[in-house]
Amino acid sequence: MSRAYGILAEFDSADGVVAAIRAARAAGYTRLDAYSPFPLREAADLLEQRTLIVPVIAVTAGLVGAAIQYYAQYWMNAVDYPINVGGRPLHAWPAFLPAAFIVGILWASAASLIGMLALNRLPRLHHPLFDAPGFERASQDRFFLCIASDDPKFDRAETIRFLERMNAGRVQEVAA
Amino acid sequence: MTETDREAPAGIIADIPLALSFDWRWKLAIAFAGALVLLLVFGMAQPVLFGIGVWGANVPYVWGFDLVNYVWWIGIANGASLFAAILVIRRHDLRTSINRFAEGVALFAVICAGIFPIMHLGRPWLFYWTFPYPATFEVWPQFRSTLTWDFWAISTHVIVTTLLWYTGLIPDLATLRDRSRSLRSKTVFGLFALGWRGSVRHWAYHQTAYRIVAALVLPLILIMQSTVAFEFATTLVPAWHDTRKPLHFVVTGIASGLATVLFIAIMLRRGLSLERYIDDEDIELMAKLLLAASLVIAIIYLEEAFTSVLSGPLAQETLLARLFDQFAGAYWAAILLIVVAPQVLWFERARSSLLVCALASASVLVGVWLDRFSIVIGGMQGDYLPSVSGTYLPTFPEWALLGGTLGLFAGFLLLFVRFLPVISMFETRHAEHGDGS
Amino acid sequence: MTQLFSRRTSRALRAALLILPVLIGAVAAGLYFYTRSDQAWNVGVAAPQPIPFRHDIHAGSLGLDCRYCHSSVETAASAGMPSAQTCMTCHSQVWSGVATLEPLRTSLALDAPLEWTSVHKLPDHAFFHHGIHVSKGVACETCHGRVDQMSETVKTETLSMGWCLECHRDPGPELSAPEAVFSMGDATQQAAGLPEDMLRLHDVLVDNLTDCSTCHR
Amino acid sequence: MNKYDAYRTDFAALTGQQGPRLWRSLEELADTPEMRRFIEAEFPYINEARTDRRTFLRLMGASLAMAGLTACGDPTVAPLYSQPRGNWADALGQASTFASLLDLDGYGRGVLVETRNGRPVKIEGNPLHPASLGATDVFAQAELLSLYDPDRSQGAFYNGKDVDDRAAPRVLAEARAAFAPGGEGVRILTGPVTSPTLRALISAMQREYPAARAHEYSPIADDNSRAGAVLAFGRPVQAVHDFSRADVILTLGADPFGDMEGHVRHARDFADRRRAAHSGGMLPRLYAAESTPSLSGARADHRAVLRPAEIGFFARAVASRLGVVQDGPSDVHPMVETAAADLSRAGSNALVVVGREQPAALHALAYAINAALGASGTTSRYIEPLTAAETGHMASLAALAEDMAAGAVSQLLIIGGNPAYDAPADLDFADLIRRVPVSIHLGLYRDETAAAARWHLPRKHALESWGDGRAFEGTAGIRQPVATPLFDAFSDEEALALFLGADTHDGNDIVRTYWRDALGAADFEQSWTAILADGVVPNSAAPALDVSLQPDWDQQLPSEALPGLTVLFAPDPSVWDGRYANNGWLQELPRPLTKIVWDNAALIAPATAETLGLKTGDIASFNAGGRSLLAPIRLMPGHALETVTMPLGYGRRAAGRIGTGVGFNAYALRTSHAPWIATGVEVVRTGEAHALVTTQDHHGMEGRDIVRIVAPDQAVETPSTEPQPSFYPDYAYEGHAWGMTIDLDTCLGCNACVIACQAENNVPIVGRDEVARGREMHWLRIDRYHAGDVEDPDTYFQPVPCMHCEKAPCEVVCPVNATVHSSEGLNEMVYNRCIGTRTCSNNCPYKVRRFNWFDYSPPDPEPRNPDVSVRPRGVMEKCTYCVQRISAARIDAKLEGRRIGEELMTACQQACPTRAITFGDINDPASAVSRLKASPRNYALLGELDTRPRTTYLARVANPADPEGSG
Repeated sequence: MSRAYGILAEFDSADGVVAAIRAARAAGYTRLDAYSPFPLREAADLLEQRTLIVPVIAVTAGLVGAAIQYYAQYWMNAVDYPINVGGRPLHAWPAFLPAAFIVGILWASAASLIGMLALNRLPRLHHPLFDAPGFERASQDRFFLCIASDDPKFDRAETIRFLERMNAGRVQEVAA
Repeated sequence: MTETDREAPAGIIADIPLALSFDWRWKLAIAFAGALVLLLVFGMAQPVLFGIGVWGANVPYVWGFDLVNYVWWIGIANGASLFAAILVIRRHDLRTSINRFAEGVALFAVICAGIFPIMHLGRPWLFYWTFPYPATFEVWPQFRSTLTWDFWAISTHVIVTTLLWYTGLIPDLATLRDRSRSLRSKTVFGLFALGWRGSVRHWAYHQTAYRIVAALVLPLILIMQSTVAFEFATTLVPAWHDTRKPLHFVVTGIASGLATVLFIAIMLRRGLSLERYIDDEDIELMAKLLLAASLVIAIIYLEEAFTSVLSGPLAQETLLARLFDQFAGAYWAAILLIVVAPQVLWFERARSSLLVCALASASVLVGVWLDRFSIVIGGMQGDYLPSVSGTYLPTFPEWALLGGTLGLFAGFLLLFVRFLPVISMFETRHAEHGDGS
Repeated sequence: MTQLFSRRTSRALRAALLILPVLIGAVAAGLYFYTRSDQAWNVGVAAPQPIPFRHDIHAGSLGLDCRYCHSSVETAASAGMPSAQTCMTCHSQVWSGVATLEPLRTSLALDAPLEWTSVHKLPDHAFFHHGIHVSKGVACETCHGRVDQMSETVKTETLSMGWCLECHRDPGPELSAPEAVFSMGDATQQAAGLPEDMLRLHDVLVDNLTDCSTCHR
Repeated sequence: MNKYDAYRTDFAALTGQQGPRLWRSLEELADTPEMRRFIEAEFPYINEARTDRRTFLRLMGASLAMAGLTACGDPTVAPLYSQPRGNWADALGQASTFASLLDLDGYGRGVLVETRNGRPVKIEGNPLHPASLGATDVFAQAELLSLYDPDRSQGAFYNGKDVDDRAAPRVLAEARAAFAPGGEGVRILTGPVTSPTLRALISAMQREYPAARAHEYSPIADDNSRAGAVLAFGRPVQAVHDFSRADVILTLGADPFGDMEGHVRHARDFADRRRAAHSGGMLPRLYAAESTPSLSGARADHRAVLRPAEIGFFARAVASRLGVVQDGPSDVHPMVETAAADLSRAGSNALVVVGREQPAALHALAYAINAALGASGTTSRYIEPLTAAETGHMASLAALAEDMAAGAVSQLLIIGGNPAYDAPADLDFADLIRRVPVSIHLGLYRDETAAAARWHLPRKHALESWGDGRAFEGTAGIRQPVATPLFDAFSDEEALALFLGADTHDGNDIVRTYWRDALGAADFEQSWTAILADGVVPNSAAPALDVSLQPDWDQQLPSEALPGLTVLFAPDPSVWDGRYANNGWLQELPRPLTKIVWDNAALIAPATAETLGLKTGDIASFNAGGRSLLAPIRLMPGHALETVTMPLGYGRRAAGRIGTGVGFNAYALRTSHAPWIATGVEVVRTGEAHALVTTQDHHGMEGRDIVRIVAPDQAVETPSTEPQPSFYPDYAYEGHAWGMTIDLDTCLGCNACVIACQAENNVPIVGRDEVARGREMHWLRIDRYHAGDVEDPDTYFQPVPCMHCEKAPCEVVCPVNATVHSSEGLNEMVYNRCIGTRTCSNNCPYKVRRFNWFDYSPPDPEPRNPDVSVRPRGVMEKCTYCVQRISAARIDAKLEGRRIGEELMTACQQACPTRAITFGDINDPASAVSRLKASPRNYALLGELDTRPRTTYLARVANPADPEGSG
């Protein structure tokens, strides 16, 4: 048969899948991922999922955006076509700040949300897991743990047996 | 599907958009909203075809409903987003039930608001001149103008609110994708779900980004609402030339946003029988907040009166004009509806009655509109030279714009109710799973 | 559960999302350059005229002075169009019979103005004064090009506001010495001295040249 | 420089011979030695090497040639026209200015008309003309609009039916053919005739047809002063007042600055004397005793509000104090003492002026006072009557009416005028006209008289026809056409010539012939061209007559006071006697004292209104002598009690699309025996109301420092022109820095500046309803404030143009840079950039910005200044300091290698009769405006806002006599 994507085990409780993850880590599995209908903080901790990168993106983008906006205003009103407007200074920095700040926020928000999609490798409409029967309930009321086939410790039969021991519901192999 | 998952949390919510058809009440409502949208088209065609002279505006009353409605709508939008954002950041339970449609309300309101800055122009078809693009005539916008600030504020608000709202929807879209039976809706939802799988990694990034943007929305809203206030406060018009205007606008804005959210919450709860998700606790809490807001506004009104009295003859005259001159009605009615009426919410029984809460929020909404009227129109009556005088009388095309935007707002809301989950399902699961974090 | 979308669809969507901004950028760039292009401003496009008048013969081969026909160019806003009589000073002798000059003779006979089509039309809200430009050393050629080589009169510049501003922001390089203002080609080239000299020579006050009211009233 | 010029010049000279003459142009063409000197005086730069004189010659020739041209569109837009003949002006598209003459009730006011390609675009005063001295009144400005009025009569008609245009000459010839021997039953009715040519024609008629009669009528004509002269001096003479020498002036129901003939000149002389006094000297003091508030009364230092009948007593009281009469009533009014004392002190520099409403006996009394003070000869002199009607116009019309009623009139030619509308009601003139077998009306409009007459013939507008006329002091001026007639029409002279079968009926010939005879044939052409160029006939002023008081001059004043109210009739400040009823500029011009537009109202004292239970806007019914009239009330502070003032000229039934049906017709109450003052009028309130549209609702200054008043030689406290500390940088304005001062001490509130601005800047008319919505478009408005008690308040006028603030609040709020500052400190409004947010107007504390709520742009053939953009719908507009004139002046100055001098004037400044507006370069310490800004009276309006306005005001000077009467 063709190469497998991994072994997928279904649990009907969050605790179940969390326990399974803990066990799998203990058993030395490294390439595993869990799927749940709502965020599982523990699972994230167990899998050492870091998200610091997102605020970094936000801050950088925000600063860049604000800088660009501010300079654009300065360049247009004070450099490219300097016009005496009501005797106000050409480089009226207090008046240039609000828009700069607002646009900074625009960049920051856009960047962090788009960045989030990128980090999640989304959009990805096609995925092997979608072939797995019952996986549609990952978005509703079931919890899944998947051990990928490229895991060094991966052994088809062994892994299946391991997962069945986690008193999971259905355990199945997912084709790549 | 088996019995179990129909009882599954959020099942009911998901079934609303997946239902094959809606009952006559929804159809009637959307028809009515559609009719109002036609009115909006009429109201927008009038000034474009004949000139904004079709309004009651003149010199010195250069602005009429155009600005009154704008300030009202933008206040609602900002109030609603601010409310939603705070809930997210505080990780407050209320967010489970409120956020999704609160963000929706903000989005629809800002769209309604966005119509006016364009429509109020003498030459609306040239509105894009406020955007700095390299034109062959090589003239740029004037960035010292508060109107330019507002241009950026509104655009930013629309984009950020949309993004935030959509991001929140992605996991629920996945749910709909997976629950839907018809291939067509599966495909549509699937496309917009972007292939969400709900993996640990997905959730982690999703939640972080969502919180960060929510946090960014806070200052954005404050600045934006202040910018709107600056459009008045930075002018020389005696009644407007006042550093406290931003405070007034923010506070009243929050109140109107709150009122709208509460009102819509009650509508949804009754209309879609969502008692289980929008429970009495939620309603009561919002009612309390509304009461608090109205008390703060009371203080603001008093404070404004005081400072005006202390600020010398011109300020006193303009205050007297607002209180007792031709537009005094709006001022007092505003106080009655915003400050006095909500006081009934002190009583437990009142707070527990959906009807009373709905009426209270409606009264605050109308009151805030009158407050805008009294500030914008009433403010322009006191000028420096006594020779400058006149009056302002709204015309039908102006009413058409108000009614029309209300229809547009209702229409958006109805479509949202029809095709999308009005309550965040993953948050609900989260809450019911007990892992409140 | 079954796959809703194929691998290809998935890739297509990603590609689309990547290409979209590029596409938008491309369109924007396209607009940017088109609005500055000659065809957007009818540069080099001749207009139908009642008489196939040829500048290349009159101004070029015959070497008539611009001011012979455009007599008010030094004093007035409009350069002025020649009266039929002015044409007749020569054409009563030369080419007196030819059919192409029929409109001219009719105009004179019926005392009716001869209607040419302007190819250098400015919008109504822009006010231009030939006299002051010419007297400050802006040569005919600077704006109208080598008219002496045109068999059909056409625009050689866009006459966009941006184009006007180029010179109004920094007139020096565009100015010629007075004697060369009405000449064409090399003569004008050579007469263009150092910018600062030209500014001094014509005592041009630059700072009010970019005032709005200089052109819009 | 360019060898083809010679050819053109010759051609220009050729074409020049026919058409009318360019103002101050023929000198160059003639190019004689003395003219050369003149030119060098006028245009010093002309000798500088870089300008060749030929350019001038070409210019001038051009304009000459052009004058014979039909209007042909705007030259600045495509398509380009090659004119068949040498019409260089077409190519130039530049202004050519002609001197001409406009008359008001027969009295000429010299004007300069600027034309573009044969289209008049602006009217200014003729500096060489004694009745103008370069200034204009509102009517002269507005004639421009009347010229282009689409409602003008465009062809002859018979019994109301159009007939072939060429019928007109035939009609007149046929009428003549039917003349009875000796011209029995032939009658001609004209307005007041000062025109020498017209009078020559009339006397020619009387020679040829002894039995024919010529009548003159104007509803406004001043008959009483002439009758008074007969009483005082035994002969009908006309008084000419010289305010340039008057130190103390007493007006008795008169408005010498408002509606008296020569008002523009009076105002100028008065203002000049006040100005002179500001730099030391006696400040002239003005006493006004009047029933209706007037412009002169508003300017007076002392004002007595008196019922019409009381004015006579007041005058006698003053006269007795001066020893002119023995029996004077006592304690009429406290002002009697001070006025009398002041007058006697001023002696020969005193002047008493009486209004046309006052009875002949009062005029006689005034003549006697002036004589007693030794003022005759200094402040007032007497000349032969300039108009023909010795017996007075009203009597002349009455006589005609009698003949018509008796059926003694067979042919009646009505030249100009509109008697069917404006004749006194008791004559029922329209009906009389219908009874005349052959009645021919020559008129500008198909008006009420045209409808009554059998024949109507279109009349040429003054700007289209040759003619002449005399100024109020007798100086003759020539009227030359500045536009080819828009329709096939006749001038008065032409029609009369045709009617009488004179050998020529070409206006040009008629006028030339008259003046050739008058001036003598010797080098006539030479002097004639000079006269046309100047617009005036040199030293043709009427000689002063030596008159002496008759022994029995002192007649009892009529003092019968019937029960009920007294109604005063007065010419309207906007439509005069009704002739301007169809002029949109004038209809929309706020009436100086009431600020009413598009309407007239019966003015009444608040106290009287209260007793009658009336308030502003109530419609009351006025009944007298079996006639009754419905009119809306307007409370008028400072109006005499139990008295009503009714402005004439409204309630037109056939004025045109603008004027028909506007206001009420006061002529309905007027009778030929009491044309000015109707006593015993019963007033009944109807309960109906009528909304009067005004441009100003609040009349007090609410205690703010808006119009400032100082004592003579006193400075304004806190001048508020001192810049306050500011965060903003100070922009240096090298080169020019334009600024303006408006002298509230000499401003009379006459509106000339407002309408001049409207004409210069293509300011549209928006109509009654839009004004009611507060959307009037005037770039320059005149605020009018009342101060003091409502019985007799002080009245102040304050013209408010754009202040061109250096720290302009309007600019900083514009999101698209549509209103910005120029390098010369102008607050520029860029219409084509404006998107119409209206925030600028919001942020303008002076509210001088105007918005195009609809498409107000005037349709052709409105007079249009090609140098000023016509503003589209949805954009803001405002005063630009006439930036188009600044640009033109700058370009001319550069082309001629000189600096811009004082020749640069804004339209308002140029029109102002009192020179109250001064504009110029505040960077040039020598400029008039800089000197005035240094005055201690200089202050900035709302200066406390630190907007640093470039337009500042000079405080008004209050100059009351102190109680001791020591002057």
